[in-house]
Formats: sequence, structure tokens, C-alpha cells
Amino acid sequence: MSTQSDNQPVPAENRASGWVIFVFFLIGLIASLISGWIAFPNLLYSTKQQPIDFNHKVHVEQMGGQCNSCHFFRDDGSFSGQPTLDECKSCHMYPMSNDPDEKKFIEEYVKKDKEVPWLIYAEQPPCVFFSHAAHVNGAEMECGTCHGDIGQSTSLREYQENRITGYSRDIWGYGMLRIGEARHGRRHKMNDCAECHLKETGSKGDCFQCHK
Amino acid sequence: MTTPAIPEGVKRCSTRKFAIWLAVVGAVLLWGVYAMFLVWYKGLNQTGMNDAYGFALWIWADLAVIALGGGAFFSGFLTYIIGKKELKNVINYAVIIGFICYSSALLILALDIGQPLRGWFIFWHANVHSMLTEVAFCLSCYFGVLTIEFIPVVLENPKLDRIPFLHHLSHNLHEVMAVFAATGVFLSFFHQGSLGGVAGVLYGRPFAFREGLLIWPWTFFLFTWSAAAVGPCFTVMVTWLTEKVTRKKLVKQEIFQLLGKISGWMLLTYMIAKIADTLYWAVVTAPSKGFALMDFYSNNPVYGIWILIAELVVCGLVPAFILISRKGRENNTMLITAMILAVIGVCINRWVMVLQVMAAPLLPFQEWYMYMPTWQEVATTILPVAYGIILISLAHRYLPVFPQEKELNPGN
Amino acid sequence: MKIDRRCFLSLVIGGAVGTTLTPVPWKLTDDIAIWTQNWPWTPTPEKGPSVYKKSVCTLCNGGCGINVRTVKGQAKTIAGQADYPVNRGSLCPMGISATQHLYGPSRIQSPMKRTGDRGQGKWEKISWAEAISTVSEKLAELRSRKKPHTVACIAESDRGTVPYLLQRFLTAYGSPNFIRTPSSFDAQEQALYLTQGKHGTIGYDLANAEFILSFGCALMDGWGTPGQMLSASADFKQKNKLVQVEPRLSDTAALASQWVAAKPGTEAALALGLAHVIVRDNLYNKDFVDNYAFGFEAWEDENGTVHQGYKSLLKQYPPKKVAGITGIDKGTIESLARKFSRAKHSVAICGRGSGMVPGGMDEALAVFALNALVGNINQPGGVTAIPEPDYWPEMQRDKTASNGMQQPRVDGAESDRFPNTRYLLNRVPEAINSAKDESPIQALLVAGGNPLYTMADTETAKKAFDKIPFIASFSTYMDETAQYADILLPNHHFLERYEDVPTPAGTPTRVIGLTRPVVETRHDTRHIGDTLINIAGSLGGFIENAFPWGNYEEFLKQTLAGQWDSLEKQGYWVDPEFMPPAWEEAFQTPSGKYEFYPSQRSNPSGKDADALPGFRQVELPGVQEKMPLTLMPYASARIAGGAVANPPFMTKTVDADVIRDGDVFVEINPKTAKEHDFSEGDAAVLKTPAGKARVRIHLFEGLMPGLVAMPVGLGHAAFSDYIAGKGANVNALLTDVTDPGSGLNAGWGSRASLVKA
Amino acid sequence: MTKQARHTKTKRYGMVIDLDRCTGCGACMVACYAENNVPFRKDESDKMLSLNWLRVFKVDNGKPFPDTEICYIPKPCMQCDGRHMEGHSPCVSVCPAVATDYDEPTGVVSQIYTRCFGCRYCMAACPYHARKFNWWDPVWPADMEKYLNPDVSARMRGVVEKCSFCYHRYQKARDSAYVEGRDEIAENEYQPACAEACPTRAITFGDLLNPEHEVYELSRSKKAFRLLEKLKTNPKVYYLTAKNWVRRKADNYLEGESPADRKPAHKAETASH
Repeated sequence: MSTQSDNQPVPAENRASGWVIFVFFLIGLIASLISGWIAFPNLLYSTKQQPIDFNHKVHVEQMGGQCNSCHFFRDDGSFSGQPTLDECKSCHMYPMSNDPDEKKFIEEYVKKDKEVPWLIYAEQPPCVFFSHAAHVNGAEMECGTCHGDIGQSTSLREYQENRITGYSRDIWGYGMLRIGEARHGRRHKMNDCAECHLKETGSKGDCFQCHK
Repeated sequence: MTTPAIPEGVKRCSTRKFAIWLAVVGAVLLWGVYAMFLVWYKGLNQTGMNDAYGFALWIWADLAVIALGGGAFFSGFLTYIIGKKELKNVINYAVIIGFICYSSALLILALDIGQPLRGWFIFWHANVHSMLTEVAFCLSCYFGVLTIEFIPVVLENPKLDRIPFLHHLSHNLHEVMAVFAATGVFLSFFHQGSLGGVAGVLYGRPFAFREGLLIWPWTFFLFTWSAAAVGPCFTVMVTWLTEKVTRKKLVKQEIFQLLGKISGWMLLTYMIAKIADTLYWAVVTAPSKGFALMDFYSNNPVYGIWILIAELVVCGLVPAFILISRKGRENNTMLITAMILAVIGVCINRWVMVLQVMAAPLLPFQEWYMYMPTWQEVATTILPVAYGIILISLAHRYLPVFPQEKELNPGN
Repeated sequence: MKIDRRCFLSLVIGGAVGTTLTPVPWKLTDDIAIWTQNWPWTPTPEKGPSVYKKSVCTLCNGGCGINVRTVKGQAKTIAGQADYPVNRGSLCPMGISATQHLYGPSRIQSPMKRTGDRGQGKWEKISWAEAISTVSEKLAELRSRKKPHTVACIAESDRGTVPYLLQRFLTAYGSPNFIRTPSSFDAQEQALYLTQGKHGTIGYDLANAEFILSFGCALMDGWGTPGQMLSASADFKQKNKLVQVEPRLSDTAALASQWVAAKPGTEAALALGLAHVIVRDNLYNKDFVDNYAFGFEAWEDENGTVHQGYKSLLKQYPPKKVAGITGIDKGTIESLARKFSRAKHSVAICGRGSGMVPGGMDEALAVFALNALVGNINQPGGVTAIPEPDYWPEMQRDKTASNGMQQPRVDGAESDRFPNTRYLLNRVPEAINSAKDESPIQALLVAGGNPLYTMADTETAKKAFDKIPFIASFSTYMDETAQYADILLPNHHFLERYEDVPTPAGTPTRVIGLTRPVVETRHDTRHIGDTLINIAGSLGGFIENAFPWGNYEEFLKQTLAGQWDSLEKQGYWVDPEFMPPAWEEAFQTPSGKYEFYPSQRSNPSGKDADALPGFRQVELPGVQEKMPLTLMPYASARIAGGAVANPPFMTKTVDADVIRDGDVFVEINPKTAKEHDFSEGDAAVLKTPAGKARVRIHLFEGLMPGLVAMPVGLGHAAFSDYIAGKGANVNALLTDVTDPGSGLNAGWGSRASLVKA
Repeated sequence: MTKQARHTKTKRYGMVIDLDRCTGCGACMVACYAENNVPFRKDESDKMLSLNWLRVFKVDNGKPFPDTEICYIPKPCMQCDGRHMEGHSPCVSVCPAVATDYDEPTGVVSQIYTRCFGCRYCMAACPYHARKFNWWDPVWPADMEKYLNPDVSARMRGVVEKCSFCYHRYQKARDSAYVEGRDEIAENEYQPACAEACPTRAITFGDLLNPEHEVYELSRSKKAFRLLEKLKTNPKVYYLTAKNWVRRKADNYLEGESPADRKPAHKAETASH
């Protein structure tokens, strides 16, 4: 309950002046803007390194310039995604170069018969059915349209993972609130799919087209 | 004992007595809050709902409190738009009751979804065809309006009123209150209606389904009409209860009678429409879907024809006739009884439009589905009642809710 | 410069305004919602290429071909193998949900030994070496005491290489006590032997039959090979060729073109009544009966004694009398007999329920005689004997073993009393419980089946098992019997192992299917064949020599060398040379003919009436006054009634008027309910002479008044929480009723009472 | 840059269930649960708390012994075309967050578990109780997670799920067609798990608009009817029976009405766009 002193008006000379109050407002405003726009994104994502480095460029050159030499369609129309150890082993049973990462690959994975736990930049959540066949064969799209120039890269970039959702940052894109450029090819959020579908096919598509 | 936090010239109970009162009600509130967190943490398996009862006690409570909270918009409509200035004497209380009802409804809605953290999808990914979307938007907006309407009442607390900024804010808000009242009426028309639409559009549920006008089933209009009719009854009923608890007269009897008269005519016209709707449904709609009227009122332990009679006659026509007759209104017991009956009637209506819809079997080889709420559901449904009592207690104690109180209780 | 609380308020407001202008609230709201879409405790199945693998399901003796979809070495879904000659792509719910058993909680994950009391469920993990040596030491000890014949082995089948290895092991070791778990095929196979002189599996060519008269066979609920029967059902239905004799409107009766609700236990009388009409009206196949059958007319033996023939026996079964016994009206009997004899290929089949419900010899012989009367033996759409597989290498054995093999069998099978019966597990409990000193079984190897669940009067069986000092189980699952064992040597799950599956009962062709590993072994289990080879190796001597193979797989490939290519490629092998022999060569009975008068039948009284298949009402135990109702078990395709219990998916499909809140519902006719003052859903206690159980009442018009029908397959106490503790085990309420000449259990039901709980 | 996506003909996938063939064995249910990662609980006896996309009901004609007859009625999601055949199925129109949608190319009513926030309005709207709510977190004991089908996502607590006509099989069949350069998929390429598993071949599945598909004729047969036809939900699941009493179990008839007087089932072709 209230006390007697509360009921007395505070003398004016004991009160902070208007501009001091405004400065405090500004301090609050600027501090929150800085932490929200700069600190928060850094806190939200953890950075992970790929288990071994991989030179796409060299592989593309060696394998005849085609992505589908390693990322191919299976007979049933499903997309193979990352090559399995067996597929890698067909060339890399023994070192083909002096590359330290190749050595590491052979020592730690080939010899131990262990799959490489690649971190997949464009990995979609389990509720998504993404048909590579529809895009690559049906719409005759290039891999790079969505995946950027990863085929020309000589080294794997770091992988950023959203600490809350567990998804790759490539899905949301690198800008916060979808502001700014999408790095590394296109963003892969539903809106991005819908946007392109609307443009190319005249419809965002039905839910089941891409969900399972 | 008067402290400056309490409005001038009115008598309030001792702080100690008030604290004990709050503690008792607070205990009930805490019980509800515990159940609420249990539901949020463990999920809806804490309820007695099942796949036959996707909607149950909570949705009923939602529909009921929103109907009863209709007093706020309808009193506002009468006061600010029709110009029944004498109703200014209850409008504060009507707003507070409305605020309690609507905040409770929102709370229950937040409980009643399987994925509360995705609750905002209803706004962000809204399906404009869904009555529930309409409900969510109108309900939230109207709750905003109610909050704005509530603020000046709060600011009239003597202590707050001393702060010049707040004093001026309060004054200016009062000036534009008619605008908000009008907005509130508009929004209320739609959300009360869309709540009616929630059941009425279910064309796969012959018990609920009603033909309608354009995209709105008749229940859309019936719900709005009944909320307008019964909302003021609930306001009077709560005021009357407050008077009983505080043991003093807070609002003049003429006001009660005026509201009773308006409610009575509203109720009567509503009942005429409701009976016409029921007849059309029983004679045309239900048979077209293969059901005779009695299919919905037999072969089960609860839902007999009594419920229809209770809703339409005992809690519908009877209170309507009492309220439209001068004699009925002038007898306080009759007046209050009629209002309580009307309140029960609208609660029954909301109950059958939710629960009986779920209970009635559709395929001939299925039986009636029965449902028993768990204590968690009951506790969370009582939670708003406790919360309402606390808010009303605080409001009554610290805010000048009833302008006529000083006049009616001289010598304090 | 003064700083007061308004400054802080201002700071907070500034912060709040700023925060709304940052991504924080919006991104967090969205990410938290995405988090709910990706809760780490909701599993994400691993993606990968689908690989389909063919195998054969061994969850029951049906042996259906299956096609398993695997992804990254994990079994995902199971469907019927479209070209498999038995089930032709159809599969029962049990087979479809086998992955649940593979990965489920009822698996025994390693060898274990008991640490608590029997059945208490306290186990200690042990190594395979310890498990093998424990069993071998026990067996060696019994041999050293010259008691190898006190070892018994229980298996679910006596065909195929695994049962063969078990038999071979016992033979080398010195015990005659290989015991197959009981089923209605015991009586049918014996009837086959008595009438045709052949040991083998019975094949019914239902696909080519024009008229099928089923004496209570739950064709749609597990009889024979479930996949095969379900697959044929459309044909039964379309061609209106099925008549079902049964007191309950079962799924099979519902499918039939005619449901003949005979009183339970009177099937033999009905068969005889039909035969009466057929013979009386000269509707039988004269060629077959005159030239290839024996004992139809009266006959004279070598001593000059004249014996009554089948024809004159039938005189005692005129339709009027049969109508009285069976409760079926005379006209129906007459018309049924005519339909049966006039259809081009008629076949009568027997074996109540899914084949798990017992039945006596008279019934089997009476039904067989119907097929003989219309000459439908080794004909399209008829009955054929499928010879037992015979591809086993020779072996030598030592003296202890030879002596052991001379000893009588514990169960009394093949004794003077029951000379034609091969296995009598139902008589084992009595043999043990009535033994004066120590149990005649000192060590029991449970290598299949789940006797402590499936045997009638399970309590008595349990008491007998208590007296067996050593019980080893090879079960894949923690079933009721494994739970009661002393040591567990778990076999691989069938999706992890090789095994051959010979012609299942009922199938009219000679076929071998190959069960093979579709996933890698998940637990520290071992193929039962390998375990046996290990035990033999550790016993040494002639026993070791009898098992010269490195492992089971090697043995299997060697044994089935001729069929292996086909097995590997197609998953099955069909004998291209198998043709049912012509009547001239078909019968190996003493008369060389089909014997209507089974001259080999054990007949202590010497009376012709006891040798011929007459109708003798089985005296069910209990006093009629105290127990006025009759309990009959019924099979349901949604409840596995055999050794292996339901996986959770199947239990999920069971209706709420069969199981609810852990209680089983028994069906009674509303009339019976009225008499006993029951209404739907009432709780009751069902009492029989063997025991009692808490049940609830379900009213069903499709059940004959006076009966209580209870589903088989509930009331498990073992496996996992997903099946244990649901309802009651009907087997525990039944009693063994010894069939006089065969020793088989003829107790198809029990007297019972229902009292309100 | 990119070519227009290939356009295939509009389909209206539907199912015809021959009730005279169904023996109630339950294989369809089990196959459905295995295919669609439907979880299970220790006690499933309360069928209104039991997640099942397909349930087989046993009904009888109510006549006394021995004139009793029984029939099994399998009930998946009816994939309603809606009141005016335009896809406003009872459930689709009420979902406040577009978590359930009418798939235009196929006519399948979709359910997106990650969009659903669990208001259960669709369940209230569905007259067939085809929609099931995840009251609990799904749990697969022991190693049972290993059998989960990667083509179907596991559902989390608090969302509604239902039969999808195994839409993921359609997606896979389309993938296969894309890779082989085909625009259309064959009838047998897309069959839901229940139809494939039905050992008595009582379930037929295909495009109701395609005269070459078996369902086309079957759904137009005199024996064909649909559940609760009078509600005008326009299901795409048809049933066949020759028995009048079974038809009476499948819809509500007023006194004096008989199934025989009924107009034939709505024809799916009116739905073609």
C-alpha cells in the first residue's frame, strides 16, 4: 500500500531533466539495436567445420564436368544426394594425391569403413519432399541455380547451424529478416520455393507438392 | 480507514479483510495456473478430449464468456451510439467485465491448441475462409479496443490521476471513447457472429449446420443477437452479485430495469429468430441429411429433448417475457431471476453448439460419444473466474467504477 | 545531473523500442516455431536407397513369401512376395508387422541365465561360450548317468532343416523325445496315414475345388497359410463355393455362401450324416469306392472274422438323427449332401479355428471319408498327401545313444497305446506330474513353440515344468516359456537368419521357401542351427561327428544343393516333378487301398464300431449344472494365437469390443445374456474346470445361444508391455481330453459358467 | 532460365472398397501404420485416442441367430471433394492456418503437420472421424525407430494427422516418371499401402477420371455408394456391396426411405476442371 511520502509531489530540483531522460532512451535504443542486429545473429548460429575439406573444382574437372557423376538419380527416380563411402572408394581406395585431407579421408573413413558425416548446406527438414527430378529433369534447371557456384569451389566453407532450429543457415539465408543478399546460391525457405514457383509456373503449388 | 489509493468518498473494507479475500480466490487461481502449466508442458493429453471431442469444455467456456462479455460492446453501443446516457453508470463495469471475459477467452484459446508456440500461424498464415481465423482477428482486435476502453477507468485511480500526463491521457481518451465504442461494436458484431459461424458452417455436422445468408450461416447472426441480448443481463447479474458481496447499492434500480427492458426485447426477438431457425433446421436441414429431429435427442444418457426445451422455453421465452413486462422488471427478484435464466440459456446454447455437435453420431453404426473433462480442464476453466473475481475486487476497491456509489451510499 | 527512476524507465523503453526494430523478437518467434517442427525427440528416419529383399515369414507355420523393403540396412516395410507359390502376394497383418518384432522390446538380446526364481524375470547376461558349456555340461552329465532319454526337445514343426537338426541331435545324443507342439494337423496327418498309409503334409487344392465344405476351419483367420487363404477368399466368394460349418458367425462363415451353424463338437456326426445321404442315394464315386477303397463294404480278415464296413456304419446316421445331434434341419443336410456329391470337385476340410484348436480322430476320419466318397483324392481340387522331405545324410551313433533311443517316449506317442501318434505334448504334463520319483524329463530344450502359453490347462503344464530341473529356451522373444527357462540361447529373428520352409500344411504342391537374412544381426544372438553344432561339438564323440558342418549356412547349402540356385534367385523352389500319384499307386496301407475302415487304427476294444469313424460326443470336463455354458475359442486374423504374440500394430487394430482397458470380451448371444442377466460391457468371471478369468461381455447375435466365444491369443504374460496383461489366455481355461485311440487332445472347448464380477 | 514445369492431366484419385470381399483381417490397417509411421501406445483400446489413419469397423444386420450377417467397413480419409466439388472439403475450408489443403492435381486432401498448430477445428468438421490428433509425443520403444519409413515424416505431439492416400508414393512415382522422361504415371505405379496390402484384393485405387483405371467403372457400378452421401461432402472413397442392409449402415435414411430409391453416387467427372 502507499506511504505518506509518496503522496508528496517531488520537488522539481530533485528530478532529472528532460534531456537526461532522452539520453537514457537513446542509450537503450542504440544498445538494443546493436545487440539485436550484430550480437544476436552471431549468438544464434554456431559454426561447424566439415569433417574433411573437399575440392569440388578438382572433382568436377576429373569427373567430366558433370555434377551427376557423383550426385545422381537412382533408378527409382530418387536423388542420391551425397556420395556414399562406397562411391568415393571406387576412386579413393588409395591416395591419388598428396592432399592432407585426402590422406585424412583414407585413414579415418576408408580404412575404418565409416561414412563421412558431411554437413549438408541445403539439407531440408524432414517434413519436406524436394524432388530433384522435377527440377533437374522436369524443369531442366541447372544445379547452380539453387546451389550457387559450389561446383567451382576449391574448399568447403564453414557450416552454420541455427542453435534453436538445428537447420543450416543456408535455408534461411544469411541476412536477418530476409534483408540483404542471399549468399551461396538461393535461400531454401518455403517462401523462396513459392516465389520461384509462382514466377515460373503461375502458382505457388499445393502443399503436398513439397511436403510429406 | 481511507487511503488515497481508494477513490474519494466511498467506503472499502479493511486491508486485512481484503488480503484474506484475495488469498482465498488467489489459491483457486494458483490451482488453475498449475493446471495451465501442466497442459502447456505435457500437452493436451491432460484433458478429457479425444478424437471425437476435438472441441470440448474449453471451447464452450470460450463461447460462453464471449457471449456474456457481450455486455461491454452492447452497453457501449447503447451509451455512446444510441445515446442512453444513463447507462454511463454501468458502462465502466461493463467494460471491466468485458475485459475479463475477453482476456480469459484468449487465455483459454492459447491453452486449447496443441502447439501453442505456433499459435501465431493463425495470423501469419491465415486462411480467410476459416471462421476461426475471423474469430482470432476480431477477438484480438476487440481485446485491444477493450484494453483502450479499460485504460481510462484505471487512470481514474486517485493516485494515478494525480500524474498530469496520465490525467490528460485519461481525459482525452474519454473524449474519443465513442469512436472506440463504435469500433468495438463493429468488431464484436463480426467475432460474435464468426463464433456462431464456427459451428454453423460445419456442413458435415448436421446438428450444427445451418443454412445462411451469403457466406454466413444463421448462427452467425443468432450468436451476435444473443450476445447482445444476454451480455447486459450478465453485467447486471455481476453488478447485483457485487452489491450482495459489498452489501451496498452501487447502481440505481432504474438502470437495471432499463437494461432489463432492452435485454428483454432483444431476447424476445432473438428467441423468435432462434425458434424459426430451429424449426427450419428440424424440418428441412436435418431431414435433408437423413436425420429426424429426435435422432439428436435420444439413445444417449445426457442429451434429451429437455435440453432444447430448457434452452428455448425455460431459459429463453420465460425470461424474455418477464423482462419485457413492467411488472416483471419492477420486482427485483423476478428481474434478477430472469437475467440469470437468460445467462443460463445462452450458456446452454453455446454448450449444445459445441458439445452436442461432437456427441451426436453420424454413421448409423456409431454410438453417441461421451466426454468427461479432467480436473485440469475444470481448473483452467475456473481459473478465469478466479482471475475475474480478483480483477473485479481490485477494480472495485481502487477505481471509481460506479459513479452512483457515493450518491447511493451517503454518509461514508 | 540528476538520475532518477524515470531515467531507468526511459532506458527500458528505449531498449524495448529498439528491440522491436531488431530481428530478435521476430526471428526468435519464427525459430521457436521451427523448433517445434523439428523437436529432437521426434525421430527423423534416415534417408537412403530402397533395396527390396525376398524372404519367407516364419512367424507361424504358414510360410508366406515376403518382400522386405530395406533402407540403409534397416527393414522398413513388408509386403507379400507376388510370385511366391503359396501366398501369391497376399500377407496377413502379422507378417506385415514383423519389423515391430524385429526391433521391438520383446527380443532376447543375448544369452542369459536365470538368477531369480523361475518365471520371476531376473536374468544375468552371459557369454555364448558359457551358455553352450552350461547346456553341454548338463547334457553330458545326463549321458554319463545313462539317462540321455530324459532329455526332451519341443519344436513347432518337424519339417525343414532346423527341426531335422534337432531330431538328429537327439538321435546322436540318445533321446527319442522330439515333440512337436500340438495342432489340429496332428489328427489330420494321422488320418492321412490311417487312410492312405503315408506320412506327410496334407495338401488341399482349394483353388481348383468347386465346392468347399469347411468344418469350422478359420480360413480367413489363420488356418493353414493365412496369406494363401486370404488371397483365395475372393475366389471363394465369387464362385459361391464355400460352406462353413460352425456355431459362430466367424469371418469365414460371413464370407461363405452358406453358414451351417452346427452345435459345436458335432462335426463328425454331420459328416457321417452327409455320407449317409450320399451313400443312400448312390451319389458316391463308384469307381473309386469299388476299385481303390477298402472297408466300404463288410470285409473278412485273415482269421475269417467278418468286419463291419463303413457303409453299414452310416446306417446309424440318418438325417433325422443327425439333425437331432447337430441342430441342423434335415433338409439342409440332404441338400448339402447333394451339393457336395454333385459338384465336380468337392473337398471337405477340417481343423477348427486357425488349426490350434484340438480335435479327435473320429472327426478327421469322418471328414476324410467324405472326400473319399466323392473320389476326390489326388485329383484337381481335392486332397493330396505331400511327402515329407527326405534329404538327410546318414550318421553313426554310440551305444549310450542307441540305448537311449530304445527307451519309450515320455509323451507315450508311438507306444502300444497310441501307436500311430507321433507327438503328444498334451500328455507330457501328466507324465511328469504323475511320476513317482524324479521327473521323466530332466532336461528340456524348447526349440520352438511357446508351450506355456499355447498348451491347454497352462497352469498344470507350468506345474509339470516346475519339476523339470533344467529348461533351455532358444526363443527369439521373451515368451512365456522362455520366461520360465533356466537358460536362454536366443535364436536370430527370422529377418536375420537363413532357414528353409518346406511345404506348409494345406498347400497342394511341394515347395521349399528360403528364409534369409534381410538385415544384419542386431543383438548377440545365434542361429539355433549354429548353437546345436556348437553344443554337439562340445559334447564330442559321435555326437560331434554327426555335425560335421562348420555352420548352419554351410549345412543348409549342402542339404539343399539341388534347389539352392532356385532358392537364391526366386526365394523358393517348386518341385517340378511332383504329381499326385494315380489311385493305383497312391495308397501304402496294408490293403494297398484307401481305407474307409482304417485297419491300422489303434483299437483296444477290438470292436468295429471303435475302428470306424463314428460319432462319439466328446465329454467336456465339468458338471453341466454348475457350468451350463460352453466355452469355445475363436481365432481372429487380428490376434496372433500361436507361439508368437501380437506386435503392437496388430493389437492396435483390435476393436474395443474385444479388448478394453486390459479386459477381454467374451461373446455371448443376447438370448444367453438375457437368461444370465448380462448386458453389453458387463464385467464377469468366466469359470471352467481348468480355471477362471475376468472377462467382459459382448453381445453377438452371430453366436449360437448357450456358447461363450473367447478369442485366442490374448492374456499374454510375457513379450512386452504392449501385449502382456491384455485379457485372459483361453488356453488356460481349456482342459486336455484324451482321444481314446490316438491320445490327442480332443477337448475343443470346455463347460463354463459366467458370473457377474 | 527455366522451363515451365511439365503439366500432367488433372487426376481425381479415389478408392473403391468391395465390402463383399473384405474379410476384416486388418492387413490394410497394419500396412498403413507401417508405411506411414503411425505411432502406437501400450493401451489402444480407446479408439478415440488411438491414432489410426484407417480403421475397419465390424457391423451386423442386427438379426437374431442364425440369420445374422456381418460386414466389415474399412474407413480411411474420404478425401472429400467438398460441397460443390471445388475442393472445399469440410475440413479444408475450416483450417485457420491452411495446414490442410485440397491438392488440385490429384484431389487428395493434404495435411501439413508442421503448419498445423493443433486447434482441431478440422476434426470437429469431419463427419467421418478421419482426422486424428497427436495427444502424446510419439514413442517408438527399443529400436523401433529403425523401421520408420523415410518417405513420411514422423508427427510431433499436438498436431492433427490423417490418411494421405500415401501421397508420398505418388511423389515417388512422379520422380521416377521424371527421370524416365514420362509425363504420366501408370495405374500400378501409385497404389497406397492399404490397397497394395489387401490380401483379398478388396481395395482398388486409381484415377476416377481415367476410364482406363479400374476404379472408373467400379465407382460407377450399381453396387457403388459412399458414406454419408447426404452430407454432400462428395468423398472419393466408394464402397461396393450387393447387400441393402450394409448400405443402410453407411448413411442415414428417414422412415420409408430405402437405399434402392437413391440416385446413383455423384459422378467424379463433374469435378473435372
